[in-house]
Amino acid sequence: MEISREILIGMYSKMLLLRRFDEKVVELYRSGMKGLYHLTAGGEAVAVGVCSALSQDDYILSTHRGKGHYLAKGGDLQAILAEFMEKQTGCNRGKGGPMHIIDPSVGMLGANGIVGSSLPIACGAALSAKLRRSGQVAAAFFGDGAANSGVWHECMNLAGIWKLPVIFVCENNFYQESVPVSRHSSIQDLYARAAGYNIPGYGIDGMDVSAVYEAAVEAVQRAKRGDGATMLECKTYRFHGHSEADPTKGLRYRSGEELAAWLEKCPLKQAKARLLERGWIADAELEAIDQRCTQGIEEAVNFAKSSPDVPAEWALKDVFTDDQGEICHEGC
Amino acid sequence: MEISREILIGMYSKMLLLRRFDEKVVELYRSGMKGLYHLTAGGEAVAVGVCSALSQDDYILSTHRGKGHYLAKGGDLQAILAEFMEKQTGCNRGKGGPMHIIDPSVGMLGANGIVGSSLPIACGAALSAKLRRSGQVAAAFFGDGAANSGVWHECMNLAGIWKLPVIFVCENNFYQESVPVSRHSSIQDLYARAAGYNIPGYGIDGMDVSAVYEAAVEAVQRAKRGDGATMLECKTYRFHGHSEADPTKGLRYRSGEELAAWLEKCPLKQAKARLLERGWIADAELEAIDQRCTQGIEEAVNFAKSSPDVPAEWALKDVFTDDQGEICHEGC
Amino acid sequence: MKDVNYRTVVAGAIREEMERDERVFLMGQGVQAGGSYMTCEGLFDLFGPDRVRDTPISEDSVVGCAVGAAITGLRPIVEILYCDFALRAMDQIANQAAKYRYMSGGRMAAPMVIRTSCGYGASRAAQHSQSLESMFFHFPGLKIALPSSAYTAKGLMKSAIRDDNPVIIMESFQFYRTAGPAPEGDYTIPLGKAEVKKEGTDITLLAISAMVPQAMKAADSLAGEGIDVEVIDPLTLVPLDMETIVNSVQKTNRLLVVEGGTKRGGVGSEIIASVVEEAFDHLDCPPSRLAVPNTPIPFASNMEDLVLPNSASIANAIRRMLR
Amino acid sequence: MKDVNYRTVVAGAIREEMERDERVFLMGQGVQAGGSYMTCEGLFDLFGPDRVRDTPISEDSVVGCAVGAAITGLRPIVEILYCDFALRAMDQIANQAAKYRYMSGGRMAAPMVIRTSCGYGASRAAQHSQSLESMFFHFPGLKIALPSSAYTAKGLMKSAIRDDNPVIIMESFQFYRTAGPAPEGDYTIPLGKAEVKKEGTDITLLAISAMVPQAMKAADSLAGEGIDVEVIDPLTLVPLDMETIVNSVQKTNRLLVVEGGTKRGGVGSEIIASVVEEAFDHLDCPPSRLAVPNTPIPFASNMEDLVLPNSASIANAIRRMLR
Ligand SMILES: Cc1ncc(C[n+]2csc(CCOP(=O)(O)OP(=O)(O)O)c2C)c(N)n1
Ligand SMILES: Cc1ncc(C[n+]2csc(CCOP(=O)(O)OP(=O)(O)O)c2C)c(N)n1
Ligand SMILES: [Mg+2]
Ligand SMILES: [Mg+2]
Repeated sequence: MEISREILIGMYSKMLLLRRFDEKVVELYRSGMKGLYHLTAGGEAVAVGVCSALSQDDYILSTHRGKGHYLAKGGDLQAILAEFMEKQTGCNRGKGGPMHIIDPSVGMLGANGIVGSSLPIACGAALSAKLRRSGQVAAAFFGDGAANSGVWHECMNLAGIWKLPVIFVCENNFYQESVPVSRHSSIQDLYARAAGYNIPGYGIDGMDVSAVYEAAVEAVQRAKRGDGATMLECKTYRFHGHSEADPTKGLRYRSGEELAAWLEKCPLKQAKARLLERGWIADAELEAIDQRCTQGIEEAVNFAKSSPDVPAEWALKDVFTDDQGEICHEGC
Repeated sequence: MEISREILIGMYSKMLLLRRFDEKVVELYRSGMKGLYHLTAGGEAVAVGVCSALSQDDYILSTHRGKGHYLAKGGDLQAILAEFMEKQTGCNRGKGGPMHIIDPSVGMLGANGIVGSSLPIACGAALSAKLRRSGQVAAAFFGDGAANSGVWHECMNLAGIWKLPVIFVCENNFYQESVPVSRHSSIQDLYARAAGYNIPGYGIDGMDVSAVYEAAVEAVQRAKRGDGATMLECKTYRFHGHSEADPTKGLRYRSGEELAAWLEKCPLKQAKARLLERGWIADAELEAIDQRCTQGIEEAVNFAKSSPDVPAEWALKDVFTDDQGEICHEGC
Repeated sequence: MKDVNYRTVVAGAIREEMERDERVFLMGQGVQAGGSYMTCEGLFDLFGPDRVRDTPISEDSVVGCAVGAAITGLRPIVEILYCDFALRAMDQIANQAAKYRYMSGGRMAAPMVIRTSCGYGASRAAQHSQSLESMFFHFPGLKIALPSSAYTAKGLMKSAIRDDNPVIIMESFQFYRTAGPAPEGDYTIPLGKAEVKKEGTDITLLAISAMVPQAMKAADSLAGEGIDVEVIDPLTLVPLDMETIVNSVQKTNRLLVVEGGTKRGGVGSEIIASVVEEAFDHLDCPPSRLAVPNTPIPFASNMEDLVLPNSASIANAIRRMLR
Repeated sequence: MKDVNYRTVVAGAIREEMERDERVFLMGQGVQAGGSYMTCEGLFDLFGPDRVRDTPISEDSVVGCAVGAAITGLRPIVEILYCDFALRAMDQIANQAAKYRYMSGGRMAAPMVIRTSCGYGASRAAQHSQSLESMFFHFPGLKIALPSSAYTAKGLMKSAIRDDNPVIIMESFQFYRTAGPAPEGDYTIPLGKAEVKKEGTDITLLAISAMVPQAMKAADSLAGEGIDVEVIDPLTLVPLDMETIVNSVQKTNRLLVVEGGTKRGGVGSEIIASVVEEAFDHLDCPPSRLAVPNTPIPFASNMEDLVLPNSASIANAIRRMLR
């Protein structure tokens, strides 16, 4: 598959947006924004490569590290920043926060604070699409750590028996918090396990957005053809600490050389180099993209800051649908 | 490996004991014995083949279908029947019953009413043996149904990383209650999944006690050498219904022809034929073995019947060790 | 109205709802063959493998599948045979299903039903005899119904399936052998309305699930002694019909709660703590609980009988309270 | 005695027990690097990978491994960072660990410790802020300790490790930033003995875990108004020191229980139901609970503050009760 200039520029722009967003979150967090923030940097190619292969009404299910997935899926900068800042205009009215971004309007069915727990929900969304014959696909992101939780196995098996239109996207960034994959996993190439479920599994260079995109397009086609699930294991790396609570970038348990080597493989760097190499983009345009990202984020920050705080009493609503009125199925 | 006459006769005798025990349980159950009974018949070769490769101080962990495993491991006929009959002399003082046989004196660390839940306990016992450098091995029996529960995956992975001296013995009898393996499992040869954990996996004819024994001996050696776990998938069949609550032998959801074909492969029949074919045994000796089994069971029934009922007030003891006195680690 | 078997009623209620609403579907172990307790008999033949789905032993993920299907527009029913097995699914039940609406700030809902049991008295021992309604009701966002008759089994099932929230229906398997009147055709019983099974003036006896018939028996026998018991079946624990309970206590001035689960942290503790908050001055004696005395359920039937309340121990407790 | 950081004390207590008894070992996610909250710092360097074991995200099976190791003679400690994650391990905790001794008829025991948190107030939202002590204590066979100071963290940890039963230790992560006196060397605090944190005559205020400092603050401010509060920290919920609680209520004639978990089915319901059974006639007003009002924990801090009790809401509740 040849990736077009338009698509590659689009993906580069999205990745840059994710990177600039991370930077803004660090800044806001350092100046007092509440919550636990697990950032994307290093993993942009996986988020953007997969989501670029999906349509707006396809579903994604995400993890604690879900901000990038949301934005890659077309998420609303204002809504997410307002959520972080505890505003009425937040996508989840201040009830969700950074680990629970949910926005059905772009098919983002949920980040999740419990590692692996979005996998069954993705299977259920895929089952629902199948039963409704809607042609939708569900992509489930999960980490190398999640791959060793029981639900992963159950979900692979369910997807295998039921031929669910689901894509299992493993972001193998080699660490489960401080625990290296060599210590938490009995094999290192996790995609090899897919065969045990009659599901095609692929190992992908997760720092190369084109490679991820190509694999995802194929997986989406397989799902839409009715041929069921695919597992993509994308080898990647996180450039930050596990969360922003660790400002050492994880150097307590991993080496500076290792980090430096991976920084070399930065997915943005690679995509930019490819664009330049092919003569698909000029410096000025690169600059313009960056400005658009920065400006969009700046505007969203301003929007969020000027939004009214979520009223404390809202805490008592939304336990049941009856507390609030009608059930809502946006984006289904 | 050539299996000696002595071993084969021993295994045949054990299998016959299990079969006769089943028959007695049916009889007692029909005449009012309480509890839910999942019988062994059809699966004798797996229980006996594996346990014959273990020493007395090795561990087994078992399932709801655990009576045969217990007896194959050298369990006490009197203690188990007294347990079923709610007697003081029962191996678990009437508190456990048929789904919870526990007898550390022969390394039987527990049947389990929750499918798959004995697998982690087996891993823990194996870890304990490893840390204590005791040289013990733990064998964990589980069904095809259990293989699709999350704990199975977690345990395979733990055993793989930690190189635990554990043997995963899958009794694939093709049904999870009424659900055929084709409907609950995305692949049919479950042992193929073992590769995903760096664990050797083998498909075994579970109706052939010699084949099971040979595979188990090799697995025990691997474990004792420090080379970790093995998965043995033994294809077998249950001749009864899922439990004695189903007197139709499962014919509600499986065909009489299928059952008949498997009855032909009866592990006792096969072992007996082999013994006769090799001239290792005469009819009189076969008769004597059967008599010994029947007589042992009869004596145990009498023992149980004449034992005093468990006192109702014992229900209030044994919640904590403090309720009863000292902690006990028989057989460790 | 002729009596119908409880399990036939359950299957019938599911069938009618599946006919009414094509978004409704069923998942569970062995449901295609009619279910281990035959509470799904005939459904597979009518609706086929898409809407009547056998599952592996993957409780956590199957509940999670229901969450995913529910938030995208379907109305799944999941059967978990014994509530003991639901301990395998607590993450999806309590961290996901219960919290989805809240965490999304009201943007999503998870209209789904988990059918499970609460049961004992069948010599099934510690891992097949728990009554975990008080564990479930501790998690905000779950509705909990415990139908105690064929009639309520149908009406509550229909309400649960039509509810926009996750509802756990707990059926005591002791009821599966019983029968009772249950009208043909459509009717619902609202979630949140208790049933006064018998009016009385001397004491309020609140009974949960399989304890309802035991309570009625106790009330009957006490009537012979001139003790007039009011028996209430709350039917749902979330929402809980505190109004009916408090009104009753204000009339009788006494309260006994009887349940088949563990005493510590049981339903009784919650109801008593709520009643003392709302009707303390009406109480003539300490409100009391009858429940399993903080032991697991043993196998032997005499031991099981000892730890579980029954009509005799209920009657005794009431006699003591009225002394 | 100089103040020691709470987390240092935890690590120190585990270290001393591991030195004392070679059967003790530790499993958990990230414990080799010292643990996410650095409560295991230094242990890996001292004891190596056999006895300080990093685990995958496999809570259910790791707890099960602990059960297996415990029943075969070792004394495992498992760390589950947030109790919310323990919902993944409920089968092994509640169906296995809790019931092993009972189901075996006293032939086995599972001496193991599960260290987990109960915490809130850190903007972690619905899945990282639960306080599930009342879920755990519903299952007979588990002991539950909630140390609320450096001193008790050490003493209770040692008792838990030496206990022959499964013990769940819940540490509120709010304490990790605090320090307090904790003597060097060996001491234990018995499981089942409450601590009267402050004597008083007007009302008994029973506070759980992170609510203890809030309760003390409330008592302080009420003292200025002439209200003399008796503050009790039960320290362990199983066994529960009912004697101390009932004695206190008999003296003060009033009871307020404050906790950081959900109100419905919380610790407060149980304690109130027990106290009314034992000391009904001593109560001058309805015993009351302060807890999270049956919502999940929201993210935004003003909402979180609203649903969680604090010294101000405690003081207000007490003023109302004494009016
Ligand atoms: C069930 C569960 N266990 C533990 C945690 C704590 N935790 C949060 S993120 C994380 C590491 C996850 O690793 P991985 O899946 O590889 O994702 P990554 O953070 O590397 O993106 C852990 C252990 C949790 N949230 N849920
Ligand atoms: C977690 C759990 N889910 C469901 C059950 C109910 N159940 C008991 S045995 C059984 C079938 C188990 O099948 P398999 O593992 O193949 O063992 P088999 O009975 O065939 O020996 C089921 C579903 C259970 N005991 N535990
Ligand atoms: Mg990772
Ligand atoms: Mg089977």
